[in-house]
Amino acid sequence: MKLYEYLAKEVFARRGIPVPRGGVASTPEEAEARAREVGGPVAVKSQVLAGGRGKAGGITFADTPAQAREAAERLLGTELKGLTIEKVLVEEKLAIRHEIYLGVAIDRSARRPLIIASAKGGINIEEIPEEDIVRRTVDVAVGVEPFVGREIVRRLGLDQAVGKQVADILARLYKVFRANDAELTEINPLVVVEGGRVIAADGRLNVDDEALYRHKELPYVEERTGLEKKIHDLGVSYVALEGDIAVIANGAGITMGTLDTLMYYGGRPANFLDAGGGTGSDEMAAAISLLLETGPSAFLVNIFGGITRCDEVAKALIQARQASGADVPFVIRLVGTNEAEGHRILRENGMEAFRSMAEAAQKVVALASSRASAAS
Amino acid sequence: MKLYEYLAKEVFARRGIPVPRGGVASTPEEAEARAREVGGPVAVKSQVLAGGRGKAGGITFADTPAQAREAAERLLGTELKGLTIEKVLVEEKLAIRHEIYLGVAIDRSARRPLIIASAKGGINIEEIPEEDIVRRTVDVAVGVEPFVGREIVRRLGLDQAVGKQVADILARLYKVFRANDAELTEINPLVVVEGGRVIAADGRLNVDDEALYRHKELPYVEERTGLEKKIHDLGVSYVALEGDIAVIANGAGITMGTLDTLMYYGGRPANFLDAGGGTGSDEMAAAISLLLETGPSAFLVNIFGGITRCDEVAKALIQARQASGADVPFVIRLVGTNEAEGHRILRENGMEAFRSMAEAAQKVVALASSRASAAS
Amino acid sequence: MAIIVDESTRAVVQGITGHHGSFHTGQMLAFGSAIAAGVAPGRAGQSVHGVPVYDTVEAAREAQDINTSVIFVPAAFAKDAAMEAISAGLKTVVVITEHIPVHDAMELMSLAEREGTTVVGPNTFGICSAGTCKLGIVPNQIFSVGGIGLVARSGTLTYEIVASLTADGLGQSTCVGLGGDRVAGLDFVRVLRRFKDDPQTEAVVMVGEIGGTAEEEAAEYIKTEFNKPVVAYIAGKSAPPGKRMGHAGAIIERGRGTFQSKVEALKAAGTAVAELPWEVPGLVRSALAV
Amino acid sequence: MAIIVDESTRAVVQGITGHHGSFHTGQMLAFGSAIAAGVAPGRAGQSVHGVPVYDTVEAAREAQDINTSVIFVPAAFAKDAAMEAISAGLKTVVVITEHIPVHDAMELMSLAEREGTTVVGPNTFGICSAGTCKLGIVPNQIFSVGGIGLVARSGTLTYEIVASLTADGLGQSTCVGLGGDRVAGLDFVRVLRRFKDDPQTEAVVMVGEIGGTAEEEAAEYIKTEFNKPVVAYIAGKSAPPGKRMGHAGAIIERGRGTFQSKVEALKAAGTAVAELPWEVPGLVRSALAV
Repeated sequence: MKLYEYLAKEVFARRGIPVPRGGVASTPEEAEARAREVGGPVAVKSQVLAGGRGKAGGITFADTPAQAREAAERLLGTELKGLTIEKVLVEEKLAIRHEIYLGVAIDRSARRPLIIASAKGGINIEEIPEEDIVRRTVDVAVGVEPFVGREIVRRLGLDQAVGKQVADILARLYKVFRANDAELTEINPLVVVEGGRVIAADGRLNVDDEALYRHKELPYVEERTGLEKKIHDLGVSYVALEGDIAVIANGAGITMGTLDTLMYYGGRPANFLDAGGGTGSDEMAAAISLLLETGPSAFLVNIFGGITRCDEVAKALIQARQASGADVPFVIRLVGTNEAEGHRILRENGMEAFRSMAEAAQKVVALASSRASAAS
Repeated sequence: MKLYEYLAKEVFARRGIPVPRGGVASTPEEAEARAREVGGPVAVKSQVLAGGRGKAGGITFADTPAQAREAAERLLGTELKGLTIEKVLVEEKLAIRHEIYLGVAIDRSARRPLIIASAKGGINIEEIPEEDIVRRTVDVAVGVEPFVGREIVRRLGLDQAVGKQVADILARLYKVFRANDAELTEINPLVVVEGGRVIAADGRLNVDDEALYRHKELPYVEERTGLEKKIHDLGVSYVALEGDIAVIANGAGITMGTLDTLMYYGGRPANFLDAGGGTGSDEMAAAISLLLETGPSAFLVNIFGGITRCDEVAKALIQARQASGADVPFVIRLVGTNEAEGHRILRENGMEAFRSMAEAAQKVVALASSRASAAS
Repeated sequence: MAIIVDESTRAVVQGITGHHGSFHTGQMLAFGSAIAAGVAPGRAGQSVHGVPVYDTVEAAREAQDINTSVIFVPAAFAKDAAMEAISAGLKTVVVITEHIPVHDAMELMSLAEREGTTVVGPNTFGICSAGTCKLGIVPNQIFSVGGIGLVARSGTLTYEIVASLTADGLGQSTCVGLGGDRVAGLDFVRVLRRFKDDPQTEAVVMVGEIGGTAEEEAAEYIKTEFNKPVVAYIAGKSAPPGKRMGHAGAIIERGRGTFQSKVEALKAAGTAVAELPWEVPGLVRSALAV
Repeated sequence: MAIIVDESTRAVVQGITGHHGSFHTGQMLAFGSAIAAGVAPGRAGQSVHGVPVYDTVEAAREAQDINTSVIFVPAAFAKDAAMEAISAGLKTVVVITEHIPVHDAMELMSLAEREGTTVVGPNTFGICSAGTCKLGIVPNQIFSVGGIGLVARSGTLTYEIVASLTADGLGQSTCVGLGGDRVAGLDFVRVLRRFKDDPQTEAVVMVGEIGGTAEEEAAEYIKTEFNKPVVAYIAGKSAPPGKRMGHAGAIIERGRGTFQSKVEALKAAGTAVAELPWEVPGLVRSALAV
């Protein structure tokens, strides 16, 4: 779960990381009030879960509260990078002298948190030259002791006064990361303002979905569309894609493999839907119904029955199809335990059943393209 | 620093450890009020930093608020185990079914925290047979995960319902230990009351003196007498003993060795005073003055000059003695860097100077006993 | 021989009384795995498929000869269960549980590293040495004994490939499920190191997927140190960046871990890469024939 | 030979610009110790007695060949400094600082154990291998080279005994200060193990004191495994129970660690126990003569 900038900054501030003065606004009037509270020039920043907001026109500056209201009027309700702007963050405009990047992510290979820092902040971390990036993994059993901060600011080449603040902020940012079960937390840019103070000008905090159950204190930010949410609630993984052939398989790897096979034969998958190893027939039926609502031109089901028995899978598919009442062709590839019985049941109920992934994929591609040409 | 039971229980309660309902009282009237708030029979417990309060008559029971006031009247202001009772804790009287011991201490050999538990609580842990005690060290990098509690309650042979509560309390007690820089924390007894609830009926929390600087949130409990406090404030270690010969040496080991030597030759040390390796001459002079106020019959100073130069030590001793103006004989053993010069200075100023610990000890014992016989 | 689990493995099942734990204990026993004990707090004295149940791993260890654990407890309690197994001195811990918070996984791996424990998973189908010991949820009937080692990030796709190998007469030594999460106890390189020293293993099949850089690291290892033929299949060619494909691990993030970079690295290391899953047995035969 | 520090030791002094750090750097250099670098955050580029100063241990390590640290930083920062040295890969860390909170010491030892680092102290006079390397605050002039190893919990008492050995013509191999705190990196047994393997050391003098059970554990080790003569002196015979005698460690608590139990255990292990400190050289001569 990604938190909006203003929420991330609230978490930062609670951990003692300096953030700009300001507040969030849902209406132009609120934006004006926030600007008045701040006093002086402000930044009005669109709150959407996307990077590069500045370049896309989502951040503007205002010298007066009235200008802030106008800026909010222009932004609120419009779309930025495909996302609707529902809130703006109104903050003091900072007199920036230097921009730093500071982040904590997960290093898969080391199986540890990874501190990433650069004295060249402000741009996307991917665009910073490798030699300007300092990386250091952290042993979770030890954490970020002060010496880690001293060493990192030394490598960044920061002067003593700025370095002390950055080292302190780093230790706090690591605590934000750990205490909130974060996958990633970033301050980019962490700015040094005129006078030498260091302030988090932006903030990112992505929380591990698997750990949300123990973070009831965090506001829930919904990133899924209506359909994604409905399918996710069934306990299955779903990603919408651009094509026209709906796909269901049981297991993330086999589902990816099915999509790859489909594309190899010229098909265009409408989605990734991993019904998992342990998904029950009711959930599978519900997932199929939901996918049918998206209007696919054909359906490809690819099941490897291991513990699950193929005859039971076959019955569940027939039920699901009957319940939906839709006229979409189903192509089913079914192998594993009780395979022959499963195939018999499917064929008796007029559904195409294959043992080979290749054949099933070719068949569904052919069906989808004939329906497409029939429709045109 | 040892916390009074009522303070330890406040810390426990903040960490979610169940404690009896009640509160502390400094006057009989307050005790009556506390008993009224509790409702029903109460225990009135003297708040002194000593064990075995029950046996010594420091804990009484009262059925009514009036009886609680009377009990407090009897206890407050009197002495228990040599300590004045300034407060009593008035708590609900528990219907005890079973008493458990639970503690966290430091295992020196393992260099780790040590959990100690017994299903035979209520008495001093030293009196519990070894086979009834469960011990387990904790890796500070991991802490007490739930499985540790499950294993310990299994070894204690507790039933499922009680065991779950005890395991939970153990995890919390460990957090009390770690978060408060404790040397020792104990719940004895941890009681199972009628109905099966588990409650901390007593509480001990001894905080590491060296870590007090980071626990400003804890109330300061002064355990030292006036003189101990004055000498401690000079930065030296001081323990009052029963004898008549005041002793100063530089280093804990050499000071103990000096006391041992003194006793070997029949002397009785009045104190342990380790002036340390780095104590300045001003502090040493101040410490000598304070010791002289205790009226010793003689003074033994034992200095091994390593980094410190013997001539400087000699000068400091002369100054200190002159400033005090007391008539107590000084015997000084001085060896190390610039030894000859140090001895010359001392002798010129009429102070006995030795190179051998044995001779110095014998001399001071002789002087002390002659003064004692002269006085009698 | 085989790796990690074999005829000397004597396992405890943590969470044995739960739905999955109980069912798969039956399956593991049917495979022939030595399941010597189960753990379920508060259930001491019960038995599941004839396997005695204890309250804690230490209790199980006092009563039974065990050296390995397989964990089926729910995600919120899995870290604790795994730490219990590690602290009790078990040398291998197989964590089947999925949806474990990634910080729990990091804490767990930190302890395992310190104690020298091998962790398989989490979110894995488990591990199976054909003919001797299966710990996990992979189907029993797909295996046959032979010289092909498998190491995979995802489950069903691997069953598919194992079944195709068996159908083609290519038996297996050990099949290791790394698990689909971002933080896991094993990775391709760690498993390849073991296959290198295993006389039974003649060739290795790697089943990778997009996300992370474990396949690229494996390619580097294969190039410089590995001494047996490797065939790979990488899933996720068609996956769009930034979208999580089921597994927490299967996501192309910040330009890292693309299908293209993995395939190129492996090919550069001399590894045959199958374009479609069913091409694997043929490529293995070709590699062995060289 | 000698143990822990010797002619191969190249040290960094953490807290080199402080009062004690600076003074004792001079003393250690005068002894002949190889002090290659100093660390004081924010002081990079300065030098102390000709020793170059760096901001961090890693910076010192990049610039100089160092393998050991000696720490003089104030108590509140000592854990951090020691962890820095351990994390930078130094193999021995000597913590002179006193008044370190005991929980800091436990955290430090947990890390040191994991990384395989030897910690001397905290609250120690340091360690000195006669003729080659002294790290700490023990006076330079009391040592002479020879075959007597010393291991002690307290400082000045040990200087006294070292000086008496030197005066008696009994030179020393290494003199190790365990430190006066309850939680320390070394104990008698750990040091005896090293003396056992050190060809230079012919006999060992143990300077113990009341409190804890380290002397009793040493007696057990001497009885069963140690192969050289041992002479002990135990301070604190006259100490009352429950009172802390200067050292955080020197306290008789809960009936454990009494003078009597230590002396009896050592005597039962065949160790000569001196009743008074100056008896040590004579007992050493007798022990060597057997």
